[in-house]
Amino acid sequence: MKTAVIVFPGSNCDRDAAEALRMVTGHAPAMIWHQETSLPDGLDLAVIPGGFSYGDYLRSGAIAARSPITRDLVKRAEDGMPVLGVCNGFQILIETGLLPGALMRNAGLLFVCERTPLQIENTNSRFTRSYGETREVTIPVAHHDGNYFADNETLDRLEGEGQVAFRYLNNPNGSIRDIAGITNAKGNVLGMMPHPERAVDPVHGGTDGLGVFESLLGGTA
Amino acid sequence: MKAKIHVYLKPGVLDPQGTAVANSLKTLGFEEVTGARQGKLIELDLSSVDAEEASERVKAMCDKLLTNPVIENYDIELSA
Amino acid sequence: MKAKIHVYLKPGVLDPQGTAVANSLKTLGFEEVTGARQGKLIELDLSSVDAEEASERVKAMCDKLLTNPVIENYDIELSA
Amino acid sequence: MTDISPRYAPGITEEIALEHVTADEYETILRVLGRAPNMVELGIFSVMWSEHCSYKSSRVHLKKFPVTGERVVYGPGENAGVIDIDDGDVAVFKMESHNHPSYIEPYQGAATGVGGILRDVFTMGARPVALMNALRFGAPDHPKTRQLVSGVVAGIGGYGNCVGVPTVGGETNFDKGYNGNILVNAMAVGLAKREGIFTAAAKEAGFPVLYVGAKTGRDGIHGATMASAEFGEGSEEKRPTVQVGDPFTEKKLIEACLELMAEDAISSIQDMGAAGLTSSSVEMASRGGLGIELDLDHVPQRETGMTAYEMMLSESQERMLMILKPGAEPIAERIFRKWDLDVATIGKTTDTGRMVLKHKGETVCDLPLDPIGEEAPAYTRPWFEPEARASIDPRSMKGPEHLGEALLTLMASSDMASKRWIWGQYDRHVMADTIASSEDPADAAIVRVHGTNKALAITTDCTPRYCYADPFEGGKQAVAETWRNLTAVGADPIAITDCLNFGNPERPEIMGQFVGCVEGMAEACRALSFPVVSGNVSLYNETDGKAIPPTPAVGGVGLLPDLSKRAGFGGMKEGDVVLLVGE
Ligand SMILES: Nc1ncnc2c1ncn2[C@@H]1O[C@H](COP(=O)(O)OP(=O)(O)O)[C@@H](O)[C@H]1O
Repeated sequence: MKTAVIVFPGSNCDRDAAEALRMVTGHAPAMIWHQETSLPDGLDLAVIPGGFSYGDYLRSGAIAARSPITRDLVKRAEDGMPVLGVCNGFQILIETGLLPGALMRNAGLLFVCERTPLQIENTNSRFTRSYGETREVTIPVAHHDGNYFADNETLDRLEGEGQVAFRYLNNPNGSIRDIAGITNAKGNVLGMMPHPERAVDPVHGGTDGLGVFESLLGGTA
Repeated sequence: MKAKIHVYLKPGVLDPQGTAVANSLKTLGFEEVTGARQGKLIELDLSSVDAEEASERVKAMCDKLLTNPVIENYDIELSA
Repeated sequence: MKAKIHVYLKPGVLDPQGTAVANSLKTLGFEEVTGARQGKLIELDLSSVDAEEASERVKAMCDKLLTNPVIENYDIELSA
Repeated sequence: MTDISPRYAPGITEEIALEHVTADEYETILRVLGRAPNMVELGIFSVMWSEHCSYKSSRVHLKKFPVTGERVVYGPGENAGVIDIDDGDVAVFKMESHNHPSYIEPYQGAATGVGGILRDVFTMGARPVALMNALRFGAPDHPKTRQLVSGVVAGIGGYGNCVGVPTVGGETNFDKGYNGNILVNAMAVGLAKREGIFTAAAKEAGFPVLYVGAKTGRDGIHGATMASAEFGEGSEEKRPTVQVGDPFTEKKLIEACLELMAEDAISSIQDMGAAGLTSSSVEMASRGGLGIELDLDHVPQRETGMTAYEMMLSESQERMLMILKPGAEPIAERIFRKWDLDVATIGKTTDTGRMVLKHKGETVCDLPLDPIGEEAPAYTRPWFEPEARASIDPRSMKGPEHLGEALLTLMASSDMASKRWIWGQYDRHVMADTIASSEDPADAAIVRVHGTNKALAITTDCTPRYCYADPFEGGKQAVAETWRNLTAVGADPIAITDCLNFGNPERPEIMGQFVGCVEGMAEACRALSFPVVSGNVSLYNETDGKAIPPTPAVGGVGLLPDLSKRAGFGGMKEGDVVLLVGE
């Protein structure tokens, strides 16, 4: 499996994401600097890691969404390449328009860092299928702007099409309809606020994040 | 030339920051405050000379980067 | 009555947000941008009726809560 | 010897001089220079001989700490302490205060405190892997407390979360003794390879001096010190400004510095802390017994019309000074450009033993470096032992009537109550090596050494109440508690850093608290073979003549050679046996 992690100035979960990918796939991912203009050919997955790309100034993810590498990423995602955006990666995907809605300041106005129980809404997606019968997982969140918002029409569509991937069981940030992660209509792009790469080793206190990476191993869904 | 851009949250979009501001003001005894909303103020210095063109360009900046149309509205004030 | 409060960083205070915005605009081809600063915009709804009194009160709100006098300046616009 | 340009000729009066240094200090300056200093030079002396840089009140007592040990690689004197943790790995750590700035502007004060302590650690070639914070606030019902707590905590989180270093633990006390003077102490821990450690001392003359990081602005320059008649320009912006932190730039600076450190390019490196350009350039040159020449025109500047004085005293954040191996400039430029940071060659090392500064073609400063260090004031301030508090015989005390109620009262007290509201705002898991942090049932935080099966245990401790009652015993207790907390998670305690927060040292009773605490700490350190490898002193913590409780915060680091052997106090089951050990 050929994977890549995109690194923006201010990304800070790039190493963690790379380690999780190496652990699951047996290969180190390519680390792609934001100034590059194209991703390697034949990628099975591109990960946009968490962090504070460009300081998260203006709006979280806004500047990264307009950087050189992102243009190619959007094109490839539209062609069907799987893309996983975690935390800041989710914010960036939203800002590119690949995923609908907006991620606003947490309702409590504070940064939240906690291990969060999640409901897996769709266990058939290419990002969740290895969870099998498991419906409930615990994965940590750490963010200031994770409060998902979209208009009702969009929300109904997301729910109707099975695009809600994860829901919070104990909403930490005010997200509308408890949404923690969504996919695009084609199902090849997932954005989620919780950090699966922080739950892949028993010393993390749990390995519930592994499933997200393992699900991708089986080829295209 | 200078541009002053006011960025507002759209009506209907929840504004927890504004709500917190209104509540704290009331707690401090400013009972006359019935609501608050918090937005952004972006000031740009421009080397442009033509006001009309500058206005077009700043609008493009707002649409391409400075604001998020899903949740925000904006207005632009240009001055020499 | 409504109050619109513009909160600016004082001149000389580092404004990393503004710098990031200016750089990003330039990268997107808006070469005319020579500088950017980011501030806050706070809009208040007030039940006040007397403009003069309201202006005093809003000033007090700014000094007590809404702005940080160490690094920020502000101005107030009142409207009916 | 270069002559000072006429425009910058010494013209200051004794009156102005005495606003910056004491009469004795000014006499020393006149003697070593053989002339009056100009304003730039006076500024340099006043910074270098400030309490903050010269430790003039504390130096004689800090010598009492044991600072060596089998695992000590570098003790006090470097930017941070360095200890050996086997396999060629070292841990690098230090604690520092940012008390006054945090009281004035809680968010930025605390944030820049975190930024500063991180720079102390990565300056030495270590990747920062953990942050801790020791906080003391006033009484919970004091009108300022709420706003200070929320600002400080948001600032620590805002900076640490953004740079991507987990904040894994800390301590928080509330006491009316801190009503007018809070304490914000931050500790950073980093990891490096032993052969990858960098130090600050300049090594050879003729090497290029590089400035990297953010641009210099007028941050932290106080209006009052600007009353110089020498400079005409730049008068429009002479207002005092606080330092504002930019964690995004710091993150880029960490990555860029570590990337450059992996090349054979850097000869020595130093962060620009308080009064950045002055202390970094003076210290690098004088530690190496060399001289330094800088052309301030090349210093990247954020504002126009900055004077030499302003540049030398600016406290702008996220800047570093490095001496490169000759010819390595292109490597540094490539890396810093890649990270979109400023980089400029601003001068070179010399063999003159002097610091020469040029600005706009004129020589604005020409000082011998040796005397700045050698003649730095060191005071043996008068002190007396504080009156010991009468000890209470516990048997003479009547126990509470309802034990359960007493327990609830205790648990609801501000010091004992859950600190979740605080640590919930800190990213404790970034870097994916956090094994125990604030939320976990363990007496110390545990952070895995990346890619290995060993870990560091980290804790901060101090009980100011004890230090107030009996400084010597309180000092001992703080060190002992640190040691116990490390052993309680199964680690071998190795060494400590400290942050000694006290009131005005010119008052003998305060000096007495200081001396007592230091001697108590030193005794415990000796008894436990637990040396001090770095630290920081913060004096003059008082308002209206009322000093804070003596607060010698201790930060300890230990090694857990095998992660599977860690311990905690979670997972208790019914039927478990409870053992009480000790006296
Ligand atoms: N300022 C702080 N930052 C991070 N963690 C904190 C802070 N204050 C307290 N904590 C955490 O809260 C927990 C309880 O703190 P404390 O009551 O001091 O416990 P203990 O006495 O067991 O060290 C500890 O895990 C500690 O690390």
